[in-house]
Order: sequence, then structure tokens, then C-alpha cells
Amino acid sequence: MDIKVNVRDHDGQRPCSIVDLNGEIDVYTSPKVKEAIMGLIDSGHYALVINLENVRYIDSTGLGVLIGGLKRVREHSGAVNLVCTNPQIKKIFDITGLVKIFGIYESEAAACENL
Amino acid sequence: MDIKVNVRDHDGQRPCSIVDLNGEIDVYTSPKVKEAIMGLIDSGHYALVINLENVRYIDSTGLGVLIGGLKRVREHSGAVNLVCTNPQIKKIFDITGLVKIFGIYESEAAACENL
Amino acid sequence: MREPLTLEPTLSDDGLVELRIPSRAEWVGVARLAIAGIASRLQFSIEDIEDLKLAVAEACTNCIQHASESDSIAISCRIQADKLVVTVEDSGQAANHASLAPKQLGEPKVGGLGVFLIRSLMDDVEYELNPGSGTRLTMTKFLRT
Amino acid sequence: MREPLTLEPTLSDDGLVELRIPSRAEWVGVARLAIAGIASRLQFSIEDIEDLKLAVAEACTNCIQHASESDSIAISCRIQADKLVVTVEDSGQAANHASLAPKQLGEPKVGGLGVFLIRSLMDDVEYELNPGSGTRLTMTKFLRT
Ligand SMILES: Nc1ncnc2c1ncn2[C@@H]1O[C@H](COP(=O)(O)OP(=O)(O)O)[C@@H](O)[C@H]1O
Ligand SMILES: Nc1ncnc2c1ncn2[C@@H]1O[C@H](COP(=O)(O)OP(=O)(O)O)[C@@H](O)[C@H]1O
Repeated sequence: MDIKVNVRDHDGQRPCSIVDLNGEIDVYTSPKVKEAIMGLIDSGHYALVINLENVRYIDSTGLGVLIGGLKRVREHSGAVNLVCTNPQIKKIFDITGLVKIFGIYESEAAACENL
Repeated sequence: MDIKVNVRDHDGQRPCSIVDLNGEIDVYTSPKVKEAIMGLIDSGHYALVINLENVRYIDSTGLGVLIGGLKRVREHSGAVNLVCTNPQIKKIFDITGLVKIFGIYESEAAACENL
Repeated sequence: MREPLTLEPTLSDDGLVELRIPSRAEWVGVARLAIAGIASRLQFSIEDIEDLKLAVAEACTNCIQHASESDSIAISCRIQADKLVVTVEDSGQAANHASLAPKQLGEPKVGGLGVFLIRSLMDDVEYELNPGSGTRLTMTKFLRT
Repeated sequence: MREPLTLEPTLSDDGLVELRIPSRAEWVGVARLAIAGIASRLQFSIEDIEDLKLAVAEACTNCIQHASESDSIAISCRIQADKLVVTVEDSGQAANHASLAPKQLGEPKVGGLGVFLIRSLMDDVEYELNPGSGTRLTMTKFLRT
């Protein structure tokens, strides 16, 4: 029922920061995720890949954090791509129409390349 | 919260039946385990290895089933060995003193050899 | 190799499971675990179990975030032969009807997805607003066989 | 590689989580899941979480097997700064004091391990017997820091 957050730098065609999330993102844990993502953006990182491969659960507060991050980086012409392989979590992005605003990829490599 | 029970024949120095249990043994699931073990004994199998390697949880009703099985095979000069690697479950056998009446082994091979 | 034995469920219907948690974010995970346990006992599919977890958690989250002055959340799960009926109830300031109505999603914004998800994931959703005595959500999921 | 962030618990004490299940074997697993969730939220160790699960489940099993005429089991978990206090209560025929007393184990037999395990696994155990209104078990586990 907890979340682990880890941030890595990635040197690719377009350098970016990769945020690894591991656990469950809900009303209790999403403030931690928000802090990490907003902190990253506020320190000048506007190209983000958020890896949800190890996220077993996400709720609307978690989606809100991702949307908030996307809005913030766009103010700086940045981008956010997601890595998501869990069908249950993909379904939530489908239902809410968020598939249309996030780039969602099956692998980290694809998410980085298409940033 | 369920249990799967599977029975295999084993041809070793002393031929025996191996009962594989997979899941949680509690007041809800132990009747199924009892049915399998007692059925096996009633059909003439008195040398048993009960493999608890994939058992994540056992309560006093589960212990009762194992003790009941042991008593029944002993009426026919049989034996029951257990395979148990989960420290939490070993602890329950320790606390209840059942380590003294069951042969408890770390591997199926050892449990079969020492039957 | 003999025939493997599997467990046949022996559920009778009309059981009632009730849970009360403090109206605080750290306890929503416990509600999620409990509902997952109930739903898996009823042999809901993995997808339906996830739907139920999310719907119940969204309901709890709304109680925590919007029902001011409510100190606990009451969750009840009525088990029936073909469905699970879950109510989530707080005792805070009641919601208003407009904010709970079914709606289409517009531009993605940071809030406003909770009620939409609940309505999308459950088969039947009903809100009762009791001025001064909180919001009561009753939601049903049918067991597909 | 930056410093990994981990979640700091922000638990306040004296929260109360309550669960009521039908007095039937199939629901004990739900109680176990809920207590595991509560205990892990409180940062009990894995071993202590397993102890709590087993103690609560043994208590429920006894209500189901021995408290005739009780149709439900009430479990309450009071969260305090340094401990978790769990009560398990039925409304059936009350137990008798002798059967609940601490005892040494003799020859292994098929029954009689439940109360022994509860007393072994928890730090403090108290039974209250109310003739005509059931058995109430209060058990405490301290948080080791
Ligand atoms: N239990 C509740 N008590 C009071 N108001 C509620 C409750 N549940 C929902 N609401 C109202 O419904 C609105 C929509 O909720 P929701 O779709 O979850 O979005 P959000 O919570 O992000 O605002 C909330 O903003 C709130 O006004
Ligand atoms: N909730 C209860 N209601 C009535 N009797 C109880 C209850 N809990 C325990 N008992 C009594 O205590 C005895 C010992 O319980 P236990 O150690 O769990 O062994 P077992 O359940 O195998 O008999 C039971 O046989 C029963 O008489």
C-alpha cells in the first residue's frame, strides 16, 4: 500500500529524467509522487518519462498528479511520456480519455525515444 | 485465500504419496485438505509426504488436519513427513511443539528419503 | 498424478460485511484490501475486483477530501446471489447534486475524475444526500457468470 | 541516480478501524486481509503482521465454531502510538473460563491449539465472558521500534 519513487537521468537522443514508481498510487501516497515530480520540474527538468511498470494501482488523485505534471512541463514546452504495461492501469487511462493527452508506451526505450 | 490440493505418487526407496498444498490453510479451506488426506489414507496410502512449500498461511484447524492424518496413518504403522521452508510456518510448528511429532524437512527429497 | 482438487465455494447469499475506517488518507488502503478479499471470495474476475477496489477507494477519497466534519467512513458490503452492493457513507457536509451527476469528461484537469470513475466502473450508482448528515453512495456490481 | 524518496508515515494515534463479518468460515480470510493492512500501515514487522493475522483468525474461528447462535463477529482495532489493541467479539453462548485459561500443551491432539496460539502470539490477552451476550477477547501487540 506504499509507493517508492526514484529518479534517474537518461542520456538519449533527447536527454530526459526517468521517474520510477513502484507500488500503489492513491490518496495517501500521491503527495509523495507529486512532490517528486514537481520538484524535478521546478529544478528545470521538462522532459520526463514516468515509468508505471511497477505500479499495481492508481486512483484519481494519482492521475491528477500526472495531469498536473504534464500541464506544468508544457508551460516550458516540455513533454511527459508514460511507460505502462499493466492492463488494469491502461484501462483507467482509456476510460478517462487520458490516452489522448499522454504518450503511453509499452517499454521505457520506446517512451524515451518518442519523447 | 484458497487452497489447491494435488496428490502424486513417488517411487523411492520407500514408495509414498506426496500431497502438494498451495495457498492458505484456514477454517474455510482445511475441510478440503482433510478430505484429500483422509481419502488417501482410507484408500491404503500410509506413507505420506505433505509439501507445505507453497503454503503461505496455516492456522490451528490446518494443524489439526495434519495431526489427525498422522494419528490415522500410525494406526497402520505409517508415517507423515512435512516439507516446510517458510519461516513463519515453521515458527507455528515450533510454538505448538509439533516439531517433535512430525518429521519436518527443508526439501521434498529429504522428506521422502527419511520417511 | 491424480485429479487435482479445487475448492468449491459454499457461499450463502445475503451476508453483510461492514467496515468503518477513520476519515483519513492512510486508511483507504485497508478498505481496498477488504473489498478485494470480499470480491475474490465471491469469485469476481480479476478485472472486476480491480474495478471494485478503485470505485470503493474513490468513494472513500471523496469522503476524506470533501465531507468536512466527518470523522469516519462506513462501508457496508451486502453479498447477494448475483451481485455485491456496497455503500460508502460519511457524516460530513453533504455533497450537492450537481457535482455528483453523471457527466462527460471535458478538457483533462487535475480534479473531477472520482465520480466519473465510480459511475464508469460500477453497474449501478446512487447517491443520497442528507443535509447535515452526510453523503451516502450505494453502488452495485453484478457477478458475471 | 538521485536519493530515492520513501514514504514517511504520518499516522496519528487513537484511530479506530472496525470490521463486522458474518460468523462463517468463508469470511475469516477478509478479516485476515484487513488486519494485515492495518498492521502494515502501522509499520509492524512482517513477523508481527503474521502473528496478528493468525491471532485474529484464531479468535474468529473460535467464534464460528463455538459461539452458537451468534450470527456475526465484530472486530475492532484501536491504533495507539505504541501498540495495536484488537477486540474480537461474538454474541453467542459465552465460553467458560476454564477452556480459555493459559495452559501448557500436552499430547498433540486435533483440537485445543487456538487459545494457546493467541496467548503465544500476542503481548497481552484478556477474555471477558458475558453470559447470554457472548465472548469478548481483547488482545494487544506492541510496536517494537
Ligand atoms: N462524500 C462527499 N461529500 C461531499 N462532497 C462530495 C462527496 N463526494 C463527492 N463530492 C462532491 O463531488 C465533487 C466531484 O467529485 P470527484 O468527481 O471525485 O472530483 P474531485 O474529488 O476531484 O473534485 C467533489 O468536488 C465534491 O464537491
Ligand atoms: N468465542 C468463543 N465462544 C465460545 N467458546 C469459546 C470461544 N472461544 C473459545 N471458546 C472455548 O475455548 C475452547 C478452546 O479453544 P481452542 O483453544 O481454540 O481449541 P478448539 O477450538 O480446538 O477447541 C473451545 O473448545 C471453546 O470451548
